[in-house]
Amino acid sequence: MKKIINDPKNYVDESLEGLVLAYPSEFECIGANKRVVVRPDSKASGKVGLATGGGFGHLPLFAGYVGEGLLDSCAVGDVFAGPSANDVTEAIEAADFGSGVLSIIGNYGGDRMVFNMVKDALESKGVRNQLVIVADDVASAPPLEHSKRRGVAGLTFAFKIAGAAAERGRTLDDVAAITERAMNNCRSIGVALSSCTIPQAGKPTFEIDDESIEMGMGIHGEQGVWRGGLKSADDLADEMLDRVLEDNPIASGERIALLCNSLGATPIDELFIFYRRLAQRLSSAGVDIALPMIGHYTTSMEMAGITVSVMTLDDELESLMREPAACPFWRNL
Amino acid sequence: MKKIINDPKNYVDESLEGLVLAYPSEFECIGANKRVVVRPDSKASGKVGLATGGGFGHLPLFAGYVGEGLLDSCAVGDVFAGPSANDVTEAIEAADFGSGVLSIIGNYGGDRMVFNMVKDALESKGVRNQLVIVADDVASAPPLEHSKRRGVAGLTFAFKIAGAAAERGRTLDDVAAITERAMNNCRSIGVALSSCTIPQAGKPTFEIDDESIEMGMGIHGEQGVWRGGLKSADDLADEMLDRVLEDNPIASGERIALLCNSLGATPIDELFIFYRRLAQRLSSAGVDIALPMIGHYTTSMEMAGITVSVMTLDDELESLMREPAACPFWRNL
Amino acid sequence: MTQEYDSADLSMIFAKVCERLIDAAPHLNELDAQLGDGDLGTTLRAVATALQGELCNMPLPISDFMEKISQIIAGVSGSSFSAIMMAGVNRVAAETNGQNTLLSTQISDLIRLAMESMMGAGGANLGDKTVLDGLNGIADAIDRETDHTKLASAADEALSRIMKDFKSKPCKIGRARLAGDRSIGLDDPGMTALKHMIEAINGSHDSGSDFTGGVDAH
Amino acid sequence: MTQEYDSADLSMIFAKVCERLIDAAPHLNELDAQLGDGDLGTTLRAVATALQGELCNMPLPISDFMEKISQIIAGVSGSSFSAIMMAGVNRVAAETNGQNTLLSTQISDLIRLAMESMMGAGGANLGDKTVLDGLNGIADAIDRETDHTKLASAADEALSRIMKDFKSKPCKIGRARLAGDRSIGLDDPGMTALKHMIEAINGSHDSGSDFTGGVDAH
Ligand SMILES: Nc1ncnc2c1ncn2[C@@H]1O[C@H](COP(=O)(O)OP(=O)(O)O)[C@@H](O)[C@H]1O
Ligand SMILES: Nc1ncnc2c1ncn2[C@@H]1O[C@H](COP(=O)(O)OP(=O)(O)O)[C@@H](O)[C@H]1O
Ligand SMILES: [Mg+2]
Ligand SMILES: [Mg+2]
Ligand SMILES: [Mg+2]
Ligand SMILES: [Mg+2]
Repeated sequence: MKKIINDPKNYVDESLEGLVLAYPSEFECIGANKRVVVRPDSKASGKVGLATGGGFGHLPLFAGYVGEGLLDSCAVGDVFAGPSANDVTEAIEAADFGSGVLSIIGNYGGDRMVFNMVKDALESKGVRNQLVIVADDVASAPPLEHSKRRGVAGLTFAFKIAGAAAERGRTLDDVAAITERAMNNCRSIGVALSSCTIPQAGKPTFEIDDESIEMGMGIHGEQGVWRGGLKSADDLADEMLDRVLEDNPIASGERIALLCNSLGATPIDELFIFYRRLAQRLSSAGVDIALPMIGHYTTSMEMAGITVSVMTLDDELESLMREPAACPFWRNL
Repeated sequence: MKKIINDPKNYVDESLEGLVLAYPSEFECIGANKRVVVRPDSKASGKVGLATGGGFGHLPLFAGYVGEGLLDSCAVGDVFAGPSANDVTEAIEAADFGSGVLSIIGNYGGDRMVFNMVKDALESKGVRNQLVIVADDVASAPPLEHSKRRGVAGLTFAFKIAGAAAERGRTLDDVAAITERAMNNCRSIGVALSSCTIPQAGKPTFEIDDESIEMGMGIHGEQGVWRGGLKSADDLADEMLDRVLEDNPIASGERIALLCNSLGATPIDELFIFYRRLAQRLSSAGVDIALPMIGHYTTSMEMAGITVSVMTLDDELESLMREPAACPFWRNL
Repeated sequence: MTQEYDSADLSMIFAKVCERLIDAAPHLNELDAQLGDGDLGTTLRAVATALQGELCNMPLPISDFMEKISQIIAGVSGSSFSAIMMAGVNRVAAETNGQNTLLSTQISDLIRLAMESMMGAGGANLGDKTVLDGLNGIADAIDRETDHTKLASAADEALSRIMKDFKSKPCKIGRARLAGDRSIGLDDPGMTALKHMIEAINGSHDSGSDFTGGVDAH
Repeated sequence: MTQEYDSADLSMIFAKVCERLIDAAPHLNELDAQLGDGDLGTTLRAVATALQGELCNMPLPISDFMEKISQIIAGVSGSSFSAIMMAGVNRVAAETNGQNTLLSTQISDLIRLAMESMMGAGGANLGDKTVLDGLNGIADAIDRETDHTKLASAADEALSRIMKDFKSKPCKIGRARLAGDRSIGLDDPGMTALKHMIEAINGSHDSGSDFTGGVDAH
C-alpha cells in the first residue's frame, strides 16, 4: 500500500483534522467521536437544516460540502463504512434551526437503515426531519428497480439544490420535494481503471489487469456492468452518455448540468479529453450544457476513473444551481 | 499505458479543446497552431500584460491560470516539451495592451532560451517585454546555485501575485520586481510515489518499486535527492518542511502562504493528512499560515505525490494574493 | 428444563462472543470484500471492542441490558449489519421489559420477534441469503431442543446446515446482490459472522475452515 | 579543392537528415528519457517532418534558406535542442547574407560562429558534454580535411571519437546535469542526434549500436 498516511487507523480522523486546520472558519468537528462536521459559528437560523452522512474516502463528498448554501452538517463514518447512529443523531440535531432538517444520503443499505432509525427516533422526540435517498447510478440496477441503485456523484447536485432552496427560506416539504425532483432528473455512471485501497485493508479492493477497465463500477469498487479492454476516451464517453440518456432521454433544446468527475487518480487533462467528446455529442444533439462541472467532486481515494452525471434542468433547478455557495470545494457556476 | 485518451498524438490538442468547450467565456485558443490560450473578449487595456508558456501535462499549470487577475496568455507546448518560439511570440503579442508584457516561466533550459530569444526579437520590434524565471525547487540545486533550480508549484504564486499587481495598474518594472520579490520569498519541494507516463512514450517515465518513493523529484520526473522506503506522512511533511525552511528560515510571527499540492493521483484525503502535520509544525514554530492552499495546482499527469510550497508574506504580497481572480482553477483566498 | 440467564451469565456469553469477533475480523473483512465492501470484520471488531469495555457493569432489567448494547452499537458503527443488529436488539429490549432474567424457553420467540424488526428495518425476506436465514434456522432448531445445555450446539449444527444450503444460492439483497451469480459458492458474510458468535458460545471452531485468505474475485 | 553547394544540394542533404531523424526518434527519446525528459526524438521528428514539407521550395540566398529553417523550427518546437539549433542557424543566416552558394571551405568557420551564438543562448561551455562538443570536434576535423568528398566521413569519424571520449564524463548542463554521475557511461542525447545527422549525410549507420531499448535508469 503506497499512501501518504500515518497509522491507517487514524486515516479518517487525521484527514478531518487537516481539513479543519486548513479551513477553520469553514469546518468544525463536533460530537462524542468528533465525527460530525458542521459550519462553525453558523449564522443559519430559521431555515431548513441540511444533514448528510456516509463513509469516508470520497472527498469532497460528503463532509467537504458542508458550507453556506450547501450542507449544515455531515456525520462521517470510517473509510467506506457508514457513520454510527449516534453521530447521525448529532449531525441532524446540529442542523436543526427550528424549521426541520432534511437528510440527504446515498442509497446504501447501512446508511439508509441508520438514517431511517434515527429519523424515527428523532421524530418521536419532536425533531421534525425528512430523508431523501439519492440513487443515481444507472449501472447498479435496471430502470424498473431504480430504487435499488447506488448513490454516486449526483449527490453533489442534490446537496447544491437543497442548500440553495433552504437558503431561500423554502419549507422542509418544499426542499425535500425540489431535491427529489432534481434527483429524478439525474443519472450517473462511472468507469474505473484501477482499484482503490482501504487503508486498514492494506491491499487493493480488487485486482484489475493493466489492459482492463470496468464499466459501471461503484465508488467503493462495487461490481460494474462489464469488464474488458481499455477503450478510447471517445468510445467511453459515447457508451457512458448512451447509457445515461437511454435511462433518461434528453430532447433537443433541453438544458442540463453535466458533471465530469475524476474518481481520484485520473488527471485533469484526461477529464477534458473526455469532456470534449461529451460536449460534442450533446451539442450535436441540440442539448445545452448550461452548467458544466469538471474536476474532483466525488472520489474513491486513489481509484483511477471518471464518472459522468447528467441532470436536466428547469428554471428553478438551474437558478438554484447558480446560487453562490461558500465552500472550499464548490466552484460557483 | 492506462489513460482515458484517444490518439496520444492528439493528447494536448484534445485536452485544450475540452478546456475551451467547458469554459468558453474563460479560455480561447488562438494562433497558427491553436496553442496560445488567451482570455476571450479580454477587457484588459492599458495594464501590463502577463504571458507564460511551458510544457503540457501540469494542469491547471500553465494554461489553466489564464484569467482575470491572473495571466493574459499562455503558449502551450507538447507534453513536457516547451512551446515553439512562434507560439511564444504570439502569446506575448496577445498580452500586449500597451504597457509592456511580463513573461513568467519555469526555469527549464528550452523555455528559458526560447523566451529569451523571443524577448530580444520582440524588443527589437518595439514590443516592451520582460522575463521572470521561477526557480523554486530546493531539491534541484544547492543554495549557492539557486539559479539552476527548477520551477515548480511556486509558479502558481508568481502568476497570482503578478496578475493582481497588473490589475492594480502597476508598471512593467513594478510588476516584474514584485514578482521577483515573491519568488525570492518562495521555496518548494516535492515527493513522488509513482511515475507519470508521457502519452507518446506509452510507458512510465521511470520505474519505482512498490515500497519506494523519491524525495525531491521534479514535475517531469527529474531525479530527486534520495530514493528509498515509503515513510509516514508526518515524517515526509517534517523532512520536506525542514528542507524548505533550511533554505529560507521563517521566524516566529511571520505570515506565509502554504501550497500543499497533489501531483495528480494523490487523493485529497492524503493532502489533508499531510497538511495536518505541516500546520501543527508551523503553528508550534509561531508561523501563521495566513493563506493555505490545498488541492491540485501543479500536476504531473498521473504521478502520485505531494509538493509543498512556502512563500513568506509581507503586507503587499498578502494583499495581492487575496485579490479575487476569475478563473475556474483558482479559489479566492 | 428451563434455564434462567442473569446479567452475569449474559455478560459472560457476550464476552466470549466479543473475543471471537475480534479474532474473526480479518476473516470477515475478506469475505465481505469478495461480495461487498470489506468492512464487516472492522465493524464487528469496533462493536466488540466497545462492548468489552462495558461488560463488567451492564444494567438490569434485561431490557436495559439490551438497550445498552444497542447504544454501544449506535456509538461506533453504521453499516448494514450493525443497523440490523440494532433493530433486533431494540426489539428484544422492548419485549423483555421488567425481566431480571432471561428464560431459555423465551429465546426462540425473541429471535423471531427480533427478525420481524430486522426485516422491517432492512427490507429483506427469508431466502435472501442474509443473517436472517441463519437466525431463522437457529430459532427453529432451539425450539425443538428441550435440553437447555444443548441449545448452543443445536444452534451451531442448524447454522452449519443452513450455510451449506445457502452456499449454492445467490445473495439477493444488500451490496452482495450486485455480485449476482458470483455470490454462488460463497458464504454470506453476515451468516458467517453469526456462525462465529454461535461457535464462541458453543465453544466450537469451524467457521474459518473455508477461509481462503485471498480477495481475487471481485 | 573547394565545392560549392547550391540550394538543391543543401535541400538534398537536409532531406537525408530529416529522414534519418524521423527514424531515430524513438532511439533519441529513449536516450533523453535516461538523462532528461524523453522528448528529444519527438522534438526532432516534429522539426524534420515540418522541414520535409518545405524542402522542395527553399529560398535563396543561403541566408534566406537558413532563416527559413530557423522559422520552421520556431513554428514547431521549443525544447533546449531546438532553441540551440535556432541560435546556430540564425547565426549562419547572418553570416551568409547575399551568398547563393555555400563553399565547402566556409563550413568549419560557420560552425564555429554558430557555436558562439549557441553558447550565448544556452550558457554552455565546451566540455559540458553537449552537442557543442560534437560540433567543435567536427569543425576541427573538416578544417584539416582538404578533400571535400571526404568532409562527411571526416566529420563522422571525429564525432565517433569525441562521443567515445565523453561517454565516461558527466553531463554538466541542462536537465542531464541533475543525473550527475548517472550520466557517466551514457552518450549525450544531443551529440547522438548530431551523430544521426552526420551519418545520414555520410551514408553510414552506427549511432544506434548502443541502443539498449530500456529506460530503467532514472
Ligand atoms: N437489508 C438487509 N437485511 C438483513 N441483513 C442484511 C441486509 N443487508 C445486509 N445484510 C447482512 O449484512 C451483511 C453485510 O453487512 P455489512 O458489511 O455491515 O454491510 P454494508 O457494508 O454493505 O453496509 C450481509 O452479509 C447480510 O448478512
Ligand atoms: N544549455 C545548453 N547548451 C547547449 N546544448 C544544450 C544545452 N542544454 C541542452 N543541450 C543539448 O540538448 C540536448 C537535450 O535537448 P532537449 O531534449 O531538447 O532538452 P530539454 O528537453 O531538456 O529542453 C542535450 O543532450 C544537449 O546536447
Ligand atoms: Mg459498508
Ligand atoms: Mg523538454
Ligand atoms: Mg460491508
Ligand atoms: Mg529533452
